[in-house]
Amino acid sequence: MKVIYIEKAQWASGLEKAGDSFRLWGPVRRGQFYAFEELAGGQVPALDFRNTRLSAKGLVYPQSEKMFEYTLDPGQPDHDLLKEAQKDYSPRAVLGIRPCDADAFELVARNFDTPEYQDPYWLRAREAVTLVGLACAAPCSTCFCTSAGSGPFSTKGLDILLVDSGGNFLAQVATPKGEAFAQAAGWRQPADDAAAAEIDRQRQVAEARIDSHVATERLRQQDTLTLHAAPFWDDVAFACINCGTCTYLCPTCWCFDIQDETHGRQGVRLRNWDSCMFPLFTLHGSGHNPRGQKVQRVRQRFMHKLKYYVDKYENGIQCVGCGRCVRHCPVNIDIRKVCELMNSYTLAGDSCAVVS
Amino acid sequence: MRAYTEKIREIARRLLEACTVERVLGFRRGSVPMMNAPCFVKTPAEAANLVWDSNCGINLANYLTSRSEKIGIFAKGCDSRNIVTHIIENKIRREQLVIIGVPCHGMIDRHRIAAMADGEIREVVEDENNIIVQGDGFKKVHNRHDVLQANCAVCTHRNPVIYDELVADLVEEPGDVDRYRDVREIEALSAEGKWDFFDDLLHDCIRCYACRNACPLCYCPTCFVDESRPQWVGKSQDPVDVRTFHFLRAYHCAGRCTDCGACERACPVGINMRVFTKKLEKDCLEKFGWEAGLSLEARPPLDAYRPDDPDDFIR
Amino acid sequence: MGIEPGRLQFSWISSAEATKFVEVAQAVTETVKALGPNTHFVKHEAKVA
Amino acid sequence: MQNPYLPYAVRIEDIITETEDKNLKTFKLAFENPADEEKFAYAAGQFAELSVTGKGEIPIGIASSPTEKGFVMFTVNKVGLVSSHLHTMQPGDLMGIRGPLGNSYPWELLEGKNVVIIGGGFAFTTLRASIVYMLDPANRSRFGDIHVIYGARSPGMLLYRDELAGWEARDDIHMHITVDATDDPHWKYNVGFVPTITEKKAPQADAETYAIICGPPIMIKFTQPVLDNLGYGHDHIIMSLENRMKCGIGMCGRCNIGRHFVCKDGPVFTLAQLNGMPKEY
Repeated sequence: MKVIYIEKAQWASGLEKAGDSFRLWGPVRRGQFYAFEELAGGQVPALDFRNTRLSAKGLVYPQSEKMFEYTLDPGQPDHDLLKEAQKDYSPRAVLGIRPCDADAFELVARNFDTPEYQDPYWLRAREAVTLVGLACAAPCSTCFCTSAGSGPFSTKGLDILLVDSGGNFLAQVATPKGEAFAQAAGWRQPADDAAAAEIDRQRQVAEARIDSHVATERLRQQDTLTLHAAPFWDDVAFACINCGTCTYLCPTCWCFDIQDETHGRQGVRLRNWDSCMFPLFTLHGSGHNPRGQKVQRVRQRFMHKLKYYVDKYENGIQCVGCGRCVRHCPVNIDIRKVCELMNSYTLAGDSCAVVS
Repeated sequence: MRAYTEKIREIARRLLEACTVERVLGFRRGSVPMMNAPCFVKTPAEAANLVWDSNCGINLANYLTSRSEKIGIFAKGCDSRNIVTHIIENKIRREQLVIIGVPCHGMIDRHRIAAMADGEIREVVEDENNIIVQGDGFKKVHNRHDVLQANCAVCTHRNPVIYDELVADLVEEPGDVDRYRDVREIEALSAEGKWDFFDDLLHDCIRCYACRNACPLCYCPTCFVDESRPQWVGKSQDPVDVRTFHFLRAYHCAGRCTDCGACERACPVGINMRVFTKKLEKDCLEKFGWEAGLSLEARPPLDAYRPDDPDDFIR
Repeated sequence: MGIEPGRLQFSWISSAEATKFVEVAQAVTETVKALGPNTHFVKHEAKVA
Repeated sequence: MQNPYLPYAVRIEDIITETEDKNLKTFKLAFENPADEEKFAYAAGQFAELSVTGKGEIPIGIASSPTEKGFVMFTVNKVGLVSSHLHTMQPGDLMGIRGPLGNSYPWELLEGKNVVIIGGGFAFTTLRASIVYMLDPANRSRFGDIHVIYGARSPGMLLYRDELAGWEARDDIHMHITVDATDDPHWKYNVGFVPTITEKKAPQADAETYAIICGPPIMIKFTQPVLDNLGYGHDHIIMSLENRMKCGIGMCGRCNIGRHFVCKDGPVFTLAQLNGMPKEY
């Protein structure tokens, strides 16, 4: 993979230059945490963060977005017809996204880009964005990306991966989109052979610092109904308050709701993030609710991520190990522990089934 | 507070062994620093999982709503006041509960401590007065009072107001606490200033409803934000809808809120939504002489009419 | 909250006090008109992406 | 890029109030743009999202048969925001439909087979589509015996009453219409719950006979043992499910039963398939 040098002295000026052809987003400190915000001209992203509170999911898949516009005014020729909302899909770049969050876009694409249907909003936004990642030299205690298919230096989903090496960034240019961004920023100094070795050295150090892991190797072979009926769900779910924190902070949760909002005679059809934690998510018009109880909803979240997804795509778990849900769950429900329960679960008595 | 843990385990074991209660509601050690998880202990052996320290901030009254078993519950001052509110509002019966009072020294603010750390926190331990934070290549000692959760720092009801037995001797209630400085500052703003203040306050809200769901007062079967006929509030991130949610939720807590801080503690994006409920709390105190959850007998101010109720806002 | 004083008013009017009702309605209308169009808590279209 | 969320514009051509409680109305819809009708090529058992601009969308089974040209038909129960508003709409009004969505009944598999249709209440819509489809002169010879057991609470709650009478009069379909109870002295069909009538009237199982069941959960619960007794294998029992939906294309995440989406992998599943899935429907 091509590696270029970006002297830190050229970082800000490069971004300014890239700003001519890209809208730029990056982490900005807000109070006690960091959030992705659009950068004003000349503003540089704050790269001293461990990770942003919210993932970069919303930059491609906004929490609320317009799908269609309409008028209900019978005097208008196109009344009651939905028209595609005009949206800005001009080129943009996200600076400083963590590799785990970038990998999440690859994962979520499996939901939004299918052989039968393509979600035009997600795909256009994804196409418009260039991801300039920042390698994770100091992973958090709750990070388990290496056992969730990603890693602190993973380039999956990224167009450029920046590795901090003191006075400059070593930038791995992973895609043509990344190449175009580097061009726009005027960063073109090729790195020498030592750069790749330096990146590899740093990667090994960072990976070794991750001491949190999940075992997932048995999830596939577990029987769905057996896991579904496992007795541990009551205990896992007891403390859950059914808020949407885990799902909204998660870079790989993709569920949404569609709503019409009319003001006067004009209106919009919107889509909003939704959460399997909310009872309303599955409530039938008749009042029947197939997941009306908390334990059913908590089970759904974990079964989806760690069993249904695993079976459906045969491509790992629906989790990149960013650890946000672990850090921010108000009642400390820890996906790592649940994964362990699910992965290691055996029906009582199974161990006795030894062939004599 | 270390001694609390031993005592708590002993009490839980005793209650379960004697079948005085079917379950005991307490905390177990969490999987990350400064995080304990509410748990339901069902057998005497499981009582050994219970812990108590400065990370037991979740309001356990939240887990009592409409339960039918006989339950032992460990209650700090604020928990006990919400238990009272639950009993008054018929969400649980007093006879179902064995309340074990836990005189409280205040819970710590994990978000603030994390923001003050010089790196990733690996372990947090505490002694009588200090919180000792250790992480990758650093160690920091905080005075407990400096890192208390915001509501705990101004708490005037640390002792449980209702209990069947106590874990330890009652603690001294802080005397000269200015509970409403922040509210007065907002009250002093112009209308426009207030509007901007709340705009900024709610800027990061993601409507995950953690504040609502962590709140023991928010037990409506269908919250007003979830109603579809009529739909009172839009469901998007539109700032007017976000504000409507927070502001109406706060009003639903008027005269009921004990300032337990559950909402703020649960918020994943650090919104100080207590300024809403505290204003109402302050009004209840100043206009009706009312503090929620102190008595099983007195009726809440919004629940009873008195001829001397303040009415100078009515023309 | 940031609603200008005058936009929110409370009155206690008995069903027999028709005159008071008229007076209050007129007074409220005048006060609100003087304040001009409301700018807060008005949603024309959801401000979203 | 084709936008799968964009409905085809349709105009309400006719509205028929089906039941005596007036909670069920059939909407006959015609495409505004004739080319859309061709794109909306469907099979009996599929559904569509009915879009009422300003209110939202609801997933509803297609009640017309693909053999019926020039319109599509939906029978809608008045329950929520969108369906209630739909019930106030008038012929000539514009709305949208999105689809066809989901799988259909397995018509290739059913070719040459006997088909037993068991329906209850207002869940008869895609069953009507199936009957009309099979009875079409071009199709009838492709199927063996056809039995239909259809019940409602009372005569006035049966859907498509004129058509039912027409089918009763034919000799190439065995109709077993029933009501839970009636005080109508002129009622000339069966009285009794669907499971009871199934027990009496449904043919014995064999490899060549498939049952399609659609109805309220309580009916399904009590009909299944009857079919078991008659010897129907679970891969010979075909069901159509409902779950809350939004997108209808397997993306929004709410209608899943295990790894399967009712909207995209269903709504039609065999009982054998359902036996291996969590009971979240």
